[in-house]
Amino acid sequence: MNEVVSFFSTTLRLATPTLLAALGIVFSERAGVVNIGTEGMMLVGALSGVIGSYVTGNVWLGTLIAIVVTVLFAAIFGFFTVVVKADQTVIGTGMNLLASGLTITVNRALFGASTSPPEIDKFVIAPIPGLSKIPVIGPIFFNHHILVYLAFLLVPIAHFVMFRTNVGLKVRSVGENPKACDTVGIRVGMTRFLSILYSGILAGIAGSFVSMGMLSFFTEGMIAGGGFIALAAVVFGNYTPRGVMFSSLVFGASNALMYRLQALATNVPSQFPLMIPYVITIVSLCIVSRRSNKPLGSGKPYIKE
Amino acid sequence: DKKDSGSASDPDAPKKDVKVALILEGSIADMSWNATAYEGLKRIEGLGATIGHTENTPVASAADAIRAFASDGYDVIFMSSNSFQDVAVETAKEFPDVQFFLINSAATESNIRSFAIQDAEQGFLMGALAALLSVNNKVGFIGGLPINPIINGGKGFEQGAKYVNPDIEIMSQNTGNFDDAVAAKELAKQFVSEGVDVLCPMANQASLGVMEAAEETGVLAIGSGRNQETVAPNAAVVAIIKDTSIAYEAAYKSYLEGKMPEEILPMGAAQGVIYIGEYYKDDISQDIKDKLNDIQQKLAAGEIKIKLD
Amino acid sequence: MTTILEMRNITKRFGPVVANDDVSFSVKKGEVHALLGENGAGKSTLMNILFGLYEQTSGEILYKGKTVNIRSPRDAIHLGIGMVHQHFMLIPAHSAIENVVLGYEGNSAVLDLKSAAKRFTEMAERYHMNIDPWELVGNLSVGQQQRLEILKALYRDVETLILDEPTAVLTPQEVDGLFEVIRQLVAEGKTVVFISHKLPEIRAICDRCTILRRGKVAAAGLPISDIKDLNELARLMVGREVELVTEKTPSEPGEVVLNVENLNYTNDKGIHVLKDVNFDVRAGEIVGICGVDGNGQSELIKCLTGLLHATSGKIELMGNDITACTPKQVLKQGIGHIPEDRHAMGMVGQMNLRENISMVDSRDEPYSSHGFMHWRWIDDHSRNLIDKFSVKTPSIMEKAINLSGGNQQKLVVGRELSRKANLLIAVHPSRGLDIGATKYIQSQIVEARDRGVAVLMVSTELDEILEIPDRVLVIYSGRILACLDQCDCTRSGLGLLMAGIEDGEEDRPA
Amino acid sequence: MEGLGIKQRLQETLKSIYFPFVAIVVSLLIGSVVILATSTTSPLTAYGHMLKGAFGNLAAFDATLIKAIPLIFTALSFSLARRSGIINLGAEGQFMMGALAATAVGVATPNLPAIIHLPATLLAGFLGGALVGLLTGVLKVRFGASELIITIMLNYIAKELISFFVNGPLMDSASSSYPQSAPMEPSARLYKFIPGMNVHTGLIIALVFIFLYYFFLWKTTAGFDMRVVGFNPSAGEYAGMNIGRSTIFALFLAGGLAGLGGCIEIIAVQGRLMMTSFIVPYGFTGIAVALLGNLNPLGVLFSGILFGGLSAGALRMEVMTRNVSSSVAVVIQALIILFIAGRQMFAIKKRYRSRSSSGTSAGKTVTDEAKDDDAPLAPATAEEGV
Ligand SMILES: Nc1ncnc2c1ncn2[C@@H]1O[C@H](COP(=O)(O)OP(=O)(O)OP(=O)(O)O)[C@@H](O)[C@H]1O
Ligand SMILES: Nc1ncnc2c1ncn2[C@@H]1O[C@H](COP(=O)(O)OP(=O)(O)OP(=O)(O)O)[C@@H](O)[C@H]1O
Ligand SMILES: [Mg+2]
Ligand SMILES: [Mg+2]
Repeated sequence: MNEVVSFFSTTLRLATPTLLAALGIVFSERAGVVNIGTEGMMLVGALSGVIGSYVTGNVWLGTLIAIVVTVLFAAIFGFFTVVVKADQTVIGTGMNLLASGLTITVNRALFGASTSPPEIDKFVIAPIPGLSKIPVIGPIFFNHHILVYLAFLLVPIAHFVMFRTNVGLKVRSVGENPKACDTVGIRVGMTRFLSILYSGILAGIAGSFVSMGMLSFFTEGMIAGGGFIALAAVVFGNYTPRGVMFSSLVFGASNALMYRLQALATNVPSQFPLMIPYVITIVSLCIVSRRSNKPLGSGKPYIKE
Repeated sequence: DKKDSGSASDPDAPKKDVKVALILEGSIADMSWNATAYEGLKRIEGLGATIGHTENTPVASAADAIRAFASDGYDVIFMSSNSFQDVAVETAKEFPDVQFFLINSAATESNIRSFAIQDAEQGFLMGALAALLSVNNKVGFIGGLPINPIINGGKGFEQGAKYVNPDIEIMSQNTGNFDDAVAAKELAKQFVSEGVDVLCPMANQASLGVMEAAEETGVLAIGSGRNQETVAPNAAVVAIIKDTSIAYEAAYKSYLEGKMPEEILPMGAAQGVIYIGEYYKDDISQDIKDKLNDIQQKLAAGEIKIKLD
Repeated sequence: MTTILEMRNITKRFGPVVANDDVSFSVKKGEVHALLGENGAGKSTLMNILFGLYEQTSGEILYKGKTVNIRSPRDAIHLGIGMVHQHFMLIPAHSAIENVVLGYEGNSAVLDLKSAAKRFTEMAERYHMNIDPWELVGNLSVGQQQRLEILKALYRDVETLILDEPTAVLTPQEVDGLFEVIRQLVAEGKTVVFISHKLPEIRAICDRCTILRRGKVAAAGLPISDIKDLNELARLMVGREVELVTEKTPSEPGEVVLNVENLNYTNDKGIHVLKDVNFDVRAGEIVGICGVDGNGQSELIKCLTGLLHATSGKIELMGNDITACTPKQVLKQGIGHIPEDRHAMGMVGQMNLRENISMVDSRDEPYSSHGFMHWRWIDDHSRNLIDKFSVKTPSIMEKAINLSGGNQQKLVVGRELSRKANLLIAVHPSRGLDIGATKYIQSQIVEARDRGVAVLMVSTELDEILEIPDRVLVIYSGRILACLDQCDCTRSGLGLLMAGIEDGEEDRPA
Repeated sequence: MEGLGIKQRLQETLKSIYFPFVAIVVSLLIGSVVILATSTTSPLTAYGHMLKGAFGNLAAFDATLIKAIPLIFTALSFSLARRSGIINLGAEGQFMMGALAATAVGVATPNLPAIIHLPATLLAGFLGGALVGLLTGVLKVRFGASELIITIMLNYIAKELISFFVNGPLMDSASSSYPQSAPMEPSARLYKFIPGMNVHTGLIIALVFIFLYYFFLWKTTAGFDMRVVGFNPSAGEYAGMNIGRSTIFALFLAGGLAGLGGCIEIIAVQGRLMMTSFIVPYGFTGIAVALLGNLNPLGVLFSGILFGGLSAGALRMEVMTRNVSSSVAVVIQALIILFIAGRQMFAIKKRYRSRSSSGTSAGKTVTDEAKDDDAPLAPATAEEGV
């Protein structure tokens, strides 16, 4: 029984950073921006969160600082891709490199190279009074960090914004056909820039959840591919918030399963359990693949005559 | 010009200004292998040498690194990973009067000396202590990237645990990398849910994840390097330290004295490279501590042999 | 009447190309002003500059007497200028209504598409241009998309409306509807700039016209009444006399080339688009299919060319069954195909002209042999083709997308006409072409017929239908309503049939 | 290009030199702030070393070339796929699998004549990558699964496979149980070929494949069809091309190119397959190289060399200046990538506006021989998609 419980609650926990980041990317992707740089943004968020929490002694202020810093970082990405109209993928790759270099440099400058990580205020499990007491359901759904609840609450909101509001329509259209948007008076560049900043906000939160929720410290390169997984989650989720939630959960579950198997089958070479999440993703992708919502203008800068 | 290479050696250093370089495959912030290697370099600096290093150096760049250092007049070059062996042997030929030290390698050419860190002994001590501490007779070892030190550490761990308690249950897995502390932590939690009550990480910086898991799940943890305990104030028992810095210093001294043995220098408990750190918890029975010290002596004295394949 | 809009000495360069050369253009408030010129004369460019899509290289714009700096359509819109673009500015992935309200200033933060749809539908009905507001634009026919574009512009009430070839794909009824609209607008004191290549339309609706010739002004503010006939207009646009009559001997049909039997097609949404279609096309005759856009023409052609597969029935080409063939196999049988939508299908915008010309036959001699392209031959071939069909371009290395749309059309038509084929399928062959080009293309088609090619021509242009084909099939909601010999065709008769009203004079196909 | 006159061509060339130059200067200026903030070394000395390490002398250029070779292959892999309308993020994994396959062949059969062994090994390397590409292609075409994800996932799987093989089946029995393969047989290796330089014959292979890439895409019908499909699939279909086959074939070749790169890296540079053979993200760097080179053959060659120089130079800077740490070197590399990619920002007078050259007019690489065709990805108005 509590096997099941721990499996599902682990799933939710592991799905959260992917979901947070992906909920940001889904908007920038819809706006026609391919953000390979998410990995770097999360890394920046992870470090700045820890620094913030260390300085202010408050994990929430830390997260706030993480958001601000990551948004600034995202603004660089926006500047190069939207204003300068440079190639998004190259810039994204560059941003990842920049992030790994900067985080290492700053982290060592502040806390030294090989010393113990600083004591920081971290997110604590926040059981929802009452609900968390319900057997099975409670521990699975209502016994998590606040950011876990937040991430999942954000899904319907994001869905509403994307498909019911004027802003959402603009974002979706700018990615499909920027020229058409231009002809109806939409500021294509502005729209894209803002959605990049927005994805920065969420990447920042996602990063600080990794460094202050799932862990309580920063180590070099700790995102370890999480950004790319989030990117995959968006494509896998077919560019909708709901879909993104689904795919994040698939990733979460297959990772939970992987750890489970690693623990159970300690005699099997570790590499095989480690492959499971990726295999599962490919397989389920082949099963569920349908008409893609990939924006037509995706990845292309909009250049006027 | 060499002025910019900011010579840190004080003017009245004992010998002529020796220049010592260290080429690291990983990051000096990994709280273990590379970190202690870097400490070693610092110790050597303390002996009056001018030092230089490169981190995160991929095999593909090792040759360039060697050439760069050698052509900049470095006298001694340490290579911190067995991945570098082939490249080093190749490139060393180009610089006959530079002395090379390879860690965990079998090469002993004219200007190459190798020393083998006894990672297995560290694992053995961790395993033994874990077995001594375990209440439900189930201990867990979590490695990172399955490279040589980690694999041997794992082998040592099993034999160490069995040594004190032949019918102990052992769980041992590698997370596949040193960066992903989350993966290490989640795996550790799974171990605990399987009944493991003593966790032993050997995954560089990712080890922190394991320590934290122990703290959260209220089991014990044995560190594999300094600074890992801070995230687990209640869980951390002690760290079995593999202080390669001592190895480096020893190697350098032997170079200064100009008497370097042909054969591969083993670096383990005997050389004081692998030792038991100071206990973080005071509720560890003296009896256990004695047993462990005894094991360490046996390892040092070579009375315990660890099988590596 | 006061001058509302004045463009002074506008020059626009695209690299080497001078699209507008010191053009001055002025429009009076409340008039319908025609902007005329050959393909590539610079009409769209000029209007795109006025609308802020392009930035002029030099020259200034006055609106209501004030110099204005229009740097983006946003600015133009704020000035009260609206534009219907020649190439649709629509988002296929969105519903019609989403496309309409997109960027509309009056939108509330949370969209109320329902009431928007209501307003839209009322408007559409008023102008006889019905479209289901909830349908995905991707599923709309080209004609419907054109209507949507117009309605989109009207949804925002504008002071000055630019219409860049709005009628190219509309049926006579729809054109009348549009003229209704234009008259209403003018009555409300609004101003309209109208681009078209069709003199009757211009006569019907415009007051004055400005004529561009190779980017320069050939005539400014000329009253329409001064233009006596097509030849005169053509002379003004081209600068010399042009031959405008396609002389055409009666056809002598040979053996059956294409034979279609009980063809049925039901699309993935379960709609029965083609119903028991029967007809044949013989060597040396031109069969025209006329009908309101969206009555199954597109699907029929797709079935014939292997891009779609019929649900039932049989298609025979030169006696062998091609019902289940892939496009490649069909092409092998010798089909030339001028597709409905040149941008989506006919060409690759980002590739240069010679590559676009080799596209269809790349795998065959003399374009290539043993898997290697013969660029030297292709270059010569391309230059000839470009001269022959007078495609206006700086070089065969120019990207297709940089051609004027009309020239893009010439490119595609030219390519398909110069391929050796037994059957030529021509969908809206003269769409967006100026008079001269239209006549030339038509004569080329007739020539192909005389060479013994069987031609199947789809068109919404009554004039074209009345002039070119030897036989005319009228298609309505997926059914062939009638098969008439050209001599039996009358404007009114066809008009009624296209509207689905079957009366007297038609004889059912056997 | 017929379209442009001599004057404009001159402009193009000047631009193509001017822009990257300013870009590098600016990024170095910003980088120097980081250097000053984190070390006692003067930026000038640091950069001096960097430049020397990259192109300073024959030895430096030697190192640069060696580093450029694998990047050229992964870049060609990405470019070929991109030209066919596919985004291949899988060069990473294809590179590894190529290396793995090559190792299997390279160690398996001792005392085989090089004439047989070497080609066999190279072929294995190509196929190792190509099969991964093929798998991707089939999944994409058969199930409509996005190649983006499949390739990313296969990268991770490849990493684990390497780990498994060097710890298991391919582990060198001789080397006291290190997780690494046995050294490549001498008959399966590539060697130095220029006296006094360490660069190996892989360079020649790379140049050959750059030419083949050009020749295939622009001179053969198969390549031409691929480009048509890449730009506009429905046009390709209309023209009777088989989209599915083109896609699969493109991914097969792309995978093969990356695989060959991996193979060469092992048999020429690293000598044996190791756990740590692939800490460098050859695949992802290749993407940047490809796009910086506008997916053009010469573009790829030169941006490959630029990137090779970056890492060689960064290493030397780290070595020669004790306290400019590797992470700072990384930051500087990143800045250079960003500013070179965004070099059109330095346009003095506003770009002359024509679609054929819009955006890319300034965006052409140092090397771009102004070939009048942008990749599908290269700036183009959305019209292209509609
Ligand atoms: N973006 C562009 N880049 C290069 N040349 C262009 C571009 N846009 C238009 N041109 C050229 O400018 C000239 C005028 O084009 P324009 O579209 O204004 O002609 P037009 O009068 O609209 O022709 P049509 O009747 O076919 O619409 C043409 O020669 C065209 O090739
Ligand atoms: N997105 C685009 N990219 C490149 N060129 C374009 C684009 N949109 C339009 N053009 C070209 O710009 C010019 C003006 O645009 P427009 O869409 O009005 O074409 P047009 O020449 O009027 O087409 P048509 O022949 O149908 O009348 C044309 O040459 C057109 O081909
Ligand atoms: Mg036009
Ligand atoms: Mg036109």
